[in-house]
Amino acid sequence: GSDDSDSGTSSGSSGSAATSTPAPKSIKVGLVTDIGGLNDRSFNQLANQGLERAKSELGVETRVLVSKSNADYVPNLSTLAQQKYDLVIGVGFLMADAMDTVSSKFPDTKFAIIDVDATGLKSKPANVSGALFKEQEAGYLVGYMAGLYLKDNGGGTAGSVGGQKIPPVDHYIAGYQAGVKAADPDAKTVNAYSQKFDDPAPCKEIALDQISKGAKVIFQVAGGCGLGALDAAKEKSVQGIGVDADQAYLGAHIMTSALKKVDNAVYDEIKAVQGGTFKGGDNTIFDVKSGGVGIGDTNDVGAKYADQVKAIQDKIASGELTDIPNTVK
Amino acid sequence: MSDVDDELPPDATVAARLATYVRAGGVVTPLITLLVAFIVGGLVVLITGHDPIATYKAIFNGTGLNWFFPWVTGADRALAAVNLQQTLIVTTPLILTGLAVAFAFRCGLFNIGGQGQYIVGSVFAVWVGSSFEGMPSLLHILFAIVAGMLGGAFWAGIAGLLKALTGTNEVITTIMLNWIAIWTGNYLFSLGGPLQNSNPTQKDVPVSNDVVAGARLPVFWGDPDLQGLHVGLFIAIAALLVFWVLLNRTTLGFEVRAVGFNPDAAEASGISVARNYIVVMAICGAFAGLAGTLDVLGWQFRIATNDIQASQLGFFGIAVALLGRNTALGTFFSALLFGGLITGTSVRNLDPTVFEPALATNLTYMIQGLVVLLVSTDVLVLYLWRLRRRKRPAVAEVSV
Amino acid sequence: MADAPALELRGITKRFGPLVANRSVDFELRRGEIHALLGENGAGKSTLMNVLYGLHQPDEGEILLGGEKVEIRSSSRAIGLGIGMVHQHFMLVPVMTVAENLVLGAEPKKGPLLDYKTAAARTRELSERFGLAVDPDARVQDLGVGAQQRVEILRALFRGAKVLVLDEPTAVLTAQEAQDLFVVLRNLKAEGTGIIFISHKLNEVLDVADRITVLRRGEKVDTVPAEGATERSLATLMVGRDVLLRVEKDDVKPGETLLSLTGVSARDDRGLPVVRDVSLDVRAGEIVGLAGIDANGQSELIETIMGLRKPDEGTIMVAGHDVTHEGPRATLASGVSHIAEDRHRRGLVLEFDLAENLCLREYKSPAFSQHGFLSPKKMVARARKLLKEFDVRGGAPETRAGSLSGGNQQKVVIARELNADPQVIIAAQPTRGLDVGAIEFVHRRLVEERDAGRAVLLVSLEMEEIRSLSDRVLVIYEGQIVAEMPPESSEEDFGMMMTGGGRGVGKDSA
Amino acid sequence: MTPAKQVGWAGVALGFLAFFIAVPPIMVRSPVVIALVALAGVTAGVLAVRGGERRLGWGAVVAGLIGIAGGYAATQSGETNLKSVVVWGALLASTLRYATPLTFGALGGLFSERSGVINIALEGMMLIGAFFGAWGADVTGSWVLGIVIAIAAGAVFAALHALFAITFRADQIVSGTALNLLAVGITGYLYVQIYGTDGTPDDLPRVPDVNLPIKSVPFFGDVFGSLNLLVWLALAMVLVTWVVVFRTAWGLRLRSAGENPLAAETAGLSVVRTRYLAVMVSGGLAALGGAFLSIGFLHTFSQNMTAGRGFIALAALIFGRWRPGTALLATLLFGFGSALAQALPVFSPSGAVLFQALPYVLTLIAVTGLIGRSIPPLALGRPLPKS
Ligand SMILES: Nc1ncnc2c1ncn2[C@@H]1O[C@H](COP(=O)(O)OP(=O)(O)OP(=O)(O)O)[C@@H](O)[C@H]1O
Ligand SMILES: Nc1ncnc2c1ncn2[C@@H]1O[C@H](COP(=O)(O)OP(=O)(O)OP(=O)(O)O)[C@@H](O)[C@H]1O
Ligand SMILES: [Mg+2]
Ligand SMILES: [Mg+2]
Repeated sequence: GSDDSDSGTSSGSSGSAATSTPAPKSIKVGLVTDIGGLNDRSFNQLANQGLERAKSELGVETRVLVSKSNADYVPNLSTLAQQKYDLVIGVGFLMADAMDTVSSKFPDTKFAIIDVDATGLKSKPANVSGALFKEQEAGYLVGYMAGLYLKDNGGGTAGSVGGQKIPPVDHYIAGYQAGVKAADPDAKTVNAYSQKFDDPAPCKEIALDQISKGAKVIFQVAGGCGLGALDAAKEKSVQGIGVDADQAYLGAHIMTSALKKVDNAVYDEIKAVQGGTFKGGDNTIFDVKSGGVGIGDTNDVGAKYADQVKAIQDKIASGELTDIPNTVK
Repeated sequence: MSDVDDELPPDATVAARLATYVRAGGVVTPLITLLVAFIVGGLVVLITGHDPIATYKAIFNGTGLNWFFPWVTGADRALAAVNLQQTLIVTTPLILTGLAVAFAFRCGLFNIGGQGQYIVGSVFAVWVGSSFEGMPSLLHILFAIVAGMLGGAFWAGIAGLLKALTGTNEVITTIMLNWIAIWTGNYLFSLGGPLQNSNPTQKDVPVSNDVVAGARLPVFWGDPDLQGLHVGLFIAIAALLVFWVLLNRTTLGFEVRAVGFNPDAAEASGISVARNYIVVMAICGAFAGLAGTLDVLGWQFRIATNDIQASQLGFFGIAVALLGRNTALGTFFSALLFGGLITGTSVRNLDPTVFEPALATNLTYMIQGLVVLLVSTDVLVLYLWRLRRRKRPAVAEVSV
Repeated sequence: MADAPALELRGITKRFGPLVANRSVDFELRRGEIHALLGENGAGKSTLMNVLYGLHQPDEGEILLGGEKVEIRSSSRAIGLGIGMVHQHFMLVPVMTVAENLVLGAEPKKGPLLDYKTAAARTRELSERFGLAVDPDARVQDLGVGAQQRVEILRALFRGAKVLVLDEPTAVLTAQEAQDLFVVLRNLKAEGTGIIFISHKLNEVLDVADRITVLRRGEKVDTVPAEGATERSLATLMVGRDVLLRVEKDDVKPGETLLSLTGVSARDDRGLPVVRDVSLDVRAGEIVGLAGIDANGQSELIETIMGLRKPDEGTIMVAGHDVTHEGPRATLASGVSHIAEDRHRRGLVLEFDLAENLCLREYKSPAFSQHGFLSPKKMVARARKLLKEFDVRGGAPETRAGSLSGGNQQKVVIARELNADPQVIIAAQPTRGLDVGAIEFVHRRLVEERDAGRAVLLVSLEMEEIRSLSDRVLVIYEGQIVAEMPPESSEEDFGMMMTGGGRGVGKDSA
Repeated sequence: MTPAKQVGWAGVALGFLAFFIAVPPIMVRSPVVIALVALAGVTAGVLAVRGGERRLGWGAVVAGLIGIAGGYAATQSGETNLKSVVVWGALLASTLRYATPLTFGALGGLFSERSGVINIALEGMMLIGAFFGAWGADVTGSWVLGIVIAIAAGAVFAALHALFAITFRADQIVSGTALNLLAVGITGYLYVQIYGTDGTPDDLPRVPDVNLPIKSVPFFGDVFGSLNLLVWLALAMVLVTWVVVFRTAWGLRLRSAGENPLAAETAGLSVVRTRYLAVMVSGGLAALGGAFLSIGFLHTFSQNMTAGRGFIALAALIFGRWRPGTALLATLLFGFGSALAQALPVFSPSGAVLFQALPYVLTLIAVTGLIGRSIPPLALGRPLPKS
């Protein structure tokens, strides 16, 4: 019984909130990470940052549940739903099935899931919002910068190190390679997957290998493993490109980073729920235009090309530049 | 009773060693072992600035074992029920991976390959479980279980075969087989891999097909949709029984124990040691394979490549078996204990203000390590034993 | 104090739990004396010496060296005090060379490195000085027992032993080798070394010792001068009563051949040939003794017969069946019983209870299992019967085999093996480590089995046992049967054959 | 070497030659030539089997078959692909990096096992070294001190193994397993407690590379031109270990403790002390391997970052028959497998995951096949009998 009255009041108030935006309503938001954990220096961490921001700026009550294994997904999601959290956010495409199950069980709770197409969920739940990113656009931007750099330095190779061959990774890499080619049609690209997201050693070996074969830029798309790739760049004094979060803090060898603003996505979803604009059964696309993906801080080398890249960014935002590939051949 | 330590010949097999400890300490030893492990763990918690009692209490409540307390009522009780279901879901494979280690120990073998066998078993199970749609449910489940057990048996059998034929140390081979299983499994479900799902909307996801509804194990407690407790628990308990009967009431078990205690004597009485190594490893693999099968059919329903790299249940089996002293009952209780530790330290149950869950996970490892370390000697108990004997003057002096 | 004894033990008591291995033992060794220590198995001789060498700490009593009280907490202390010991079981590192073994613990060095050249040179020097021939660069694992014995003695001398303890040094030696050893001992004695000499062989003791101390059940009985003592008087001191070990048996009436080996050859674990072209027959109703010095291929020969070791060549027939490549199970099934030479290693599963041990051969037979399921009740019932029949004391069917005393363990093995109604019995060292009563029991049973028409192959290192039980004796040397002799042949003749005298080749001098 | 043995080894060599000539720089493109060479290897193997060298002979047969398979695959793949995979210089440099932690681990294991103590806890000791190396370098700001602290931590942790294995006479495999779990727990706990969610700092002091003025020398420049100091140290340690174990008095004592502890004891040595020292040296060396990972190579610590390398080191030790030189070869074999696995995906991206299993398959084959049963120190795993 209490379920109904709860959701009744919340939907009622959100209706009015849509028009008048009074003082933010205090809602409860739960976040369930995937097994990467909170310090993955990647999207779990970013999601948590978004949550923290919402907590301080929007005054929402938050709780984070870290999944230690896939056995935790369903209980974690459903525990938060049962405890009447207004919004439960799941992170990562591996949680898709669990999200599907739990959201169908709790039709009155709102769910959001990062990196999953909500319309593709098996039971087509109407209370799940998917947050999808056009990683290829970010990849294109950093690739473009890499290509410009190569061109200025007598051409050469742009390397990339992926974790596993999965969609978000390939989006980045495909965009990156296209960007490189666009800036310097003579440049070559190499790519390899480490098959791991946690152990930095294989990524570093791959990067070293690419560097030994002439790569002058290394783009990592492999989470914690990729830090090894960037370390190789540092060691061999070539340019490194970070991923997801802004990894400029790693040192002056980081030319720039391809950003995937999971924090913004989380923040936006929370804000939408609070503001009553939450829309289930559909996806929110985060792209250059919406500021959901982009390019991070640049080092001295990258700064030279910032304007040119900015121009490209504008072109993408304005829809002038489309059909950036999202699959790696 | 003479001092257990002096009874042991220096080249005693692991099986003989543990048998001696069981004789010496009975049920008291594992309990003291546990107590010490938890005290040491608590000290670590204390030293690093947390409250050990509150931590342990929170962990305990997280296991759902408080469900058994009649004074826990209302929402707490509902939560406890859910937690207990999760604990038992984890206990189920732990029992089986524990048996996979225990059975090998009884034959004098150290099976570190439970993880690989678990993976191979689950791969077979998910393949059978997600194919053959429309098969009668019971038949389908049985089919999947048999397939999973055979898969595990095959994988462990390799180590048994190599040990039997070339004398290669099973510790090394099972470790290698673990890694090979992990990577082969990853390959099978990776993009373009032979067992990657055929669902068009998921063609970009490195995950298997779903186990069809008919091949899923019925849930008997909790919400079937929200990972309630499936009947696999009973299958695991039945496996404990099988383990006991096999070991103590069959000629095969007789051989296994004889080989475990003294392979030379066994061989001299006509028992084929090599054959036993192969058979025993295969049975161990079947247990571990069943663990993977029950997980797949009971709640997991699919395997993603990341699941394979992240799973640790096979390794936990070592601690389960050792703490349980390789006995059926002991294995059950230690599986329950570790199942409880795993769920109890999960973030869902452990309030981060009491104790940071990331720390708690590592605390579990530490406690596990301490338990195994203490079991490896039962040093404490032996020590107390000797102390007591020293205090008590020699009762009667016997001349040679 | 020049006239103080080289060594004095006063009131040494050593307990192992409730067992008192030494009770208030006094012992004195003079300079330049060979002092024999006598006693039955388990009398506490080795224990006393281990106390002296620092391997055990005495519960009571004190040790005086040259009149000075000393505490010996470790063997390095003992070595430092000039005590050397040659142990009953050799204490050498098989994979290392003689020189390395010799210098272990007092290595000559060149800078930080081991100076192997000096080590070898000193070995050679010492070996020449005392007439103990060894090759410094040979690996110990390739040496015969006699040579290993010499290495042990050299090792003690290398460390400057003034008091030398030899624990049953002649047990593994032939009569001739023993005589050679005695020459060395007399030389050492002349140089002033005090020697404690342990042996079970009364004639040797009378031959070489100056004084003799007898232990019985951990207590010192007496110390007597060798002069005037006789074997009989010593035996009485040792056992506490008159003894005469004599096995009564009827004349032999051999029947058909039950065990037959033709041209059997086999290798040891390292792949070296140890059994060479052995042919032998054992007929129903006879006991054939296989005499030989330890490690001349006896163990491997038995393993080959039992199917535990694959022969390179030859055939093995049991009661007309060819079991050469059949493996242990089929060999047992064809009617062979095997009293293993090491009951702890091959004979028993110590962690099993007696009922299980007694079923080790037959657990698969329908009498004890159906469709692969055991029936413990039947196993226990049978065990109860056998334990009574074979007079196993201190054990019920549920008792763990490991908790029985050695003699009773041996009875369990014998009960199981004889109850299998065998045609052929292979008895390897069936009385090793047993007391007099138990030995009598085992001997009586073996003779009974022979009289019942079974073929018995008796393998033993004890010449006394071989001679008193066997109807025929085969001598094995370096894996070959070198002679067949009647049991009445003299000890010297046996010794000659057992050392290769029959072939004129010495193994250790090589 | 008996003639059969020579034939056997020749067969093994021919098998590998068949593969070798198919790849750059030689790149024979004719499958027939490859097949002929490999078949010669197989034939030699069969001959060796006939001559009584069964295991080696079969090893040669297997090598020949691998040669055919690998060589044929090479002739069928594009030259560009081949050239990009088989760049011997890069491949071998990578091999050395993969092998270095394993070499330290295997040498550590050698000390312990030669003294009679099974060391399955190498994995844990490496992990301890990896963490304390990083932590030490971080707090002291010096990689030298980081290494020192790693070694000390490894030795202390190993002392725990010694305490249980030697003093308490525990089953050494079981207590080793326990230590591995404990190491994961301890390092994970400290890592989370000290570094929280930020991870180790990014300016962690690094063990420097040794840059030799041979950069321009073909091949050698690529392989040895700029290796990490610890790689060189690992190679040096192989020699040092050999000298210590086989040429010094302490080495003699160490080996005697592992072969016949009672003999050592009666020679007046303290087996307990020798074994303690050996196990602690073992811990120090294994920790050095871990430190190479954290501050020599990757410049970060992550939880459970040794990822099974300790076990591989142990396998290498066994495969190498408890001798430093052969153990090094074994680690190089494994390192080569890993390096190759990393390079092979060029051929088949979908099979890329499968290639990851390559080093483990190689180790498995190596441990069981070719070399045959290695005979461990006689007293390995046996506690000293109580007196
Ligand atoms: N370490 C030990 N722990 C317990 N009991 C022991 C130990 N060593 C010896 N004993 C026991 O002490 C007694 C004396 O043994 P000891 O070895 O001294 O006899 P021994 O006179 O040397 O006999 P043998 O002639 O057979 O060598 C035996 O009963 C033996 O079982
Ligand atoms: N290592 C040991 N530790 C503890 N007790 C021992 C040890 N060795 C012997 N004993 C005990 O000492 C007693 C005599 O042992 P021992 O081995 O001398 O028996 P035994 O003389 O071989 O047997 P039996 O008297 O039947 O011939 C037994 O009660 C045995 O349990
Ligand atoms: Mg003795
Ligand atoms: Mg005795």
